[in-house]
Amino acid sequence: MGFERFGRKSFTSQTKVAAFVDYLDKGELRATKCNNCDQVFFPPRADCPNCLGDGMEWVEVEGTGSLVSFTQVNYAPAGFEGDVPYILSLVDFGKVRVFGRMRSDVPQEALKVGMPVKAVICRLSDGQVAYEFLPAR
Amino acid sequence: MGFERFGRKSFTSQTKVAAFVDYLDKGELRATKCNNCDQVFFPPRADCPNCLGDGMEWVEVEGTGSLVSFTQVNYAPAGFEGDVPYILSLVDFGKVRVFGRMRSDVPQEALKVGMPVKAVICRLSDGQVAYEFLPAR
Amino acid sequence: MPKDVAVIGVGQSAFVRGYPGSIRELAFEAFREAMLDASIGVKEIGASVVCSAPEYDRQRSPSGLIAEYLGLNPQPTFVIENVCASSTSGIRAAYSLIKSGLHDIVAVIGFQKMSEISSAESQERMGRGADIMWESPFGTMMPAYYAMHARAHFEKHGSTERDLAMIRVKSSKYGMLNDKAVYRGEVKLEKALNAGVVSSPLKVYDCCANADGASCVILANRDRAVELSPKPVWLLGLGAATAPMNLTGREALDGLSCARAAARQAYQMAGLQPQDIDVAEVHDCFTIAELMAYEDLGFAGPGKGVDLVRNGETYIGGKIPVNVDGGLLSKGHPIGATGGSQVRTIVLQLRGEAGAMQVPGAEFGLVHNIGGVGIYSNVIILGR
Amino acid sequence: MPKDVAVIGVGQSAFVRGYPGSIRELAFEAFREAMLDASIGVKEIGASVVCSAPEYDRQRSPSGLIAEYLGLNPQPTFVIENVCASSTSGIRAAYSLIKSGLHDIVAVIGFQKMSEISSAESQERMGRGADIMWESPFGTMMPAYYAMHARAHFEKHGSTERDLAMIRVKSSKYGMLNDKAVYRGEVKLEKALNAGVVSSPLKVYDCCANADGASCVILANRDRAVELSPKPVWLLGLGAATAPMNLTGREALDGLSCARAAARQAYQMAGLQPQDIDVAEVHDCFTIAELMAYEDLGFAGPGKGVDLVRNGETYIGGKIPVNVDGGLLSKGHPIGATGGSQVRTIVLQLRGEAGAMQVPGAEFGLVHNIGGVGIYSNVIILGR
Ligand SMILES: [Zn+2]
Ligand SMILES: [Zn+2]
Repeated sequence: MGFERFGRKSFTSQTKVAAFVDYLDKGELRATKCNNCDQVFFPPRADCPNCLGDGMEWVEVEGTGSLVSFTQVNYAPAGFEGDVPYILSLVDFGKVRVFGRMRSDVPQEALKVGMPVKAVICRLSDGQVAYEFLPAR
Repeated sequence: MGFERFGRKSFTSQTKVAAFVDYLDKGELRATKCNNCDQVFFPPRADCPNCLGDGMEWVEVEGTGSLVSFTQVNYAPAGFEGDVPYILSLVDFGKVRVFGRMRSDVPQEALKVGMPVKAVICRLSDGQVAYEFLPAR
Repeated sequence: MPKDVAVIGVGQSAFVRGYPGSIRELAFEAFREAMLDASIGVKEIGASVVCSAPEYDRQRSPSGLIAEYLGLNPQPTFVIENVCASSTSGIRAAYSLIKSGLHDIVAVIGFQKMSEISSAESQERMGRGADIMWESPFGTMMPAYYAMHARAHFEKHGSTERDLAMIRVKSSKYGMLNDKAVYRGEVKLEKALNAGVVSSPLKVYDCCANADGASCVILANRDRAVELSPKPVWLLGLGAATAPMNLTGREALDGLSCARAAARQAYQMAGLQPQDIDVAEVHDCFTIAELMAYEDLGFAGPGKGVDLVRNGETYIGGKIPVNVDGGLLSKGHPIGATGGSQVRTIVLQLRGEAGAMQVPGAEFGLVHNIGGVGIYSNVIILGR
Repeated sequence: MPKDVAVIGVGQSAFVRGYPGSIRELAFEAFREAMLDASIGVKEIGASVVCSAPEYDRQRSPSGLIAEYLGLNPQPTFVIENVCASSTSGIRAAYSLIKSGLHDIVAVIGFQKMSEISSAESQERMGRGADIMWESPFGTMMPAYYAMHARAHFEKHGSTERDLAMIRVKSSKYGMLNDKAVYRGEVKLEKALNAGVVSSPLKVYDCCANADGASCVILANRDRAVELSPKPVWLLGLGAATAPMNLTGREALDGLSCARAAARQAYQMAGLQPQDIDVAEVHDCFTIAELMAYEDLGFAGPGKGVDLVRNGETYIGGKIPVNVDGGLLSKGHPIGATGGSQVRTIVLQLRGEAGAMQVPGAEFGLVHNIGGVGIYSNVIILGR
């Protein structure tokens, strides 16, 4: 339980990495790292496909990433209608790439592929918790 | 459209054989018969798997059938909770077999595999329409 | 006896009432065990087949998700679905992917996680695995269909509720030995006979419980199997058949015609007879299903399945031990994972690794996996 | 060049905005046409494979239902699902069922009926064909994913919205000739460029419309194909690959790695090169998808797909005619039916039966079918 609190609308509540949401509550965006082969995973994983191990630790996704691509969505799927328009983005933080939304006050005109971007934690009005991006200056 | 009116809860509204419901409204239980190879089908079909034709006519399911088997359901799936217990039955009318419910006032103690059974049309409280069985005497 | 494709690795998660993780994590549990069993790396896997019935969880197209989580990109993957027979159909597809020469090694992953929805919801979804136009509007559910088969069998052959209860007593005996089973308790005859009626004449202990779980079976072609596995278990015979989904299309309800047809094919391909089988896993989603399987598979003549029950011939030590891992009734029935779990049990039996559940010296084993109420049937014969 | 398995019959329903019948009746339309094309009876069919993405209609486990309605009991059947690539994965499975010797003739039936749910609902379901834990909670939908690919392609290679619009202009030209297409109207360049933005930079005419439809492809082994068909069309090369479902696992967004891998396999198996292909059907669910396909399939070098667009080389008469039946953009995209419809188009082309859409003298054709946003890819090369 716990994962139902992730994002505008979560589709599942149970995962071994539900602590991800607890870290969001503390203001931290975390990935997991395999104790055995040191690979860092985002989205976080409970299991390592390289060594088949399940020894993982939580590591922070820090610093500034590079905007890989983005799009402004003008029509939303069921359950997200109240949010349009919103900007979906993929950001490369070096060890990991992270998928998410741009903060709602960032206009798409301010965005450019390759620009520096950082992730911040956000709390939605209904108690849901997520992360979002904004240009880093 | 129209097929959403069949049974306690229909799961689809569109079929080429939606006239089945119109016949129920008129008090008739109908099957289809292939114009080309004369086979009678229940459930009614729009297409014949024998000759690949789509020339079908509506024919009435008449007379008395034989009770093939039955069961009294004590726990219902979502959407049918208000109906329990109810008795599901398969009845053999010779040319066709028909699946449905026994009328709710028939106790299962009154039933016996092989007994004669007839089909009658019934209108449910919410305007849905169906057929049901009862022992023929 | 064809020895073209073999099982080189098997794995299974514990079957549990409510798995506390996601479907990808659940699938990984079975995959890890199978990979360690096969002692190969993910790069050796040429393709994966993911088997699951939809709408019990919210993920659509789970093969992409599962392949990613298991590290199986860029290899191809797809979902195969035959409701409760999904993972043996996956094994049939994997067999042909290998035999055709497209791939050398294929992993078949079955999973189901049903515990994030209510029981009435899962019954509704199961009901929509029947004919949604002509059956579901009456409020159908799986126990009802099998109950109608039970009544037909009782009437025609003189079988009784007590015979069915005896089947459950056997399952529970072996479920108590299986530490991956969801139901580890004993079921005594009186307890089974006095339980509440779910759908007459089937009572609570005649029905398997929903479970969450995953299974994984890794198949290889002859050369790779011989190279990689100290104890390859060969797919000697495969049979598959169907019957009309709607009950109105069935000739009779005292057996499953699709199971008889699939068995015939599998025996013929393997060059074996029912009496050659040393141990069998049959699809006992309900006790009546096991009874019909005895007859459909030729372990007993038509209507004579009760003799096996009454004489205890399907226990270890009997003529034909059946479901000595607890079966679906006690081990549990996570829809998409079930067939793979049945195959795993037989593989362990034929390798002599079944522990307390071992049938001594088992050489040939059979899996009987049914989808829906006799809609789909797969019969697979395995041998050392 | 392997000539082991051939297409002996093809069929397709009209692709329409709202089919007024049930899924079984829809599937029958394609099946009837394919059976008449193949001139065989249902008893000749050894097995069927049913391809559809779930949750767009309420029927679960549609293979049982469809097999019953088509008269394909007691033969085995199962569902294969790879979202938009379902029916080419079905063809891959059918190929191996035949090549392995399990069956002589297999029918692959693809269908989708999406019109009983709203567009927002269908977008939600499509969104759940991505990673439901880590992507769907942000409100993802198919146009958004492809839009991100478009922007990446624009940035890296200098392609433009105008290039994409020109692809749609071509689709509409051929859609107008195809009486089974859902969109029969013309789309002029200005109209496409001035249309509303769905997900930037993709606009309305960059997106295919949902459609209801069905397709059927009947495959046979060499002996039966030669015996039954005056013009068998052979499956010469098959390639299949995947990429991680979650975008975070992709190296780059200006192309689809799974398509490149699948194409490599298919060319190698067929012993052919991109320049040997006379006509292609590519998965243009969005205009950008067609542009990327030119490059992923080797019809143009990396980033050079725009040259084909700007020089009109993908029209009939050009270097490599692509989607000259209107493609997904104009013909329509009923998810599970799409791959089978693409194969049908190529089969008609190679038989010289494509009418006004005929590419003169076409000898080798290629089908490129993508599931999800570059999750699954099948590439199939066919020849006379
Ligand atoms: Zn590791
Ligand atoms: Zn006819």
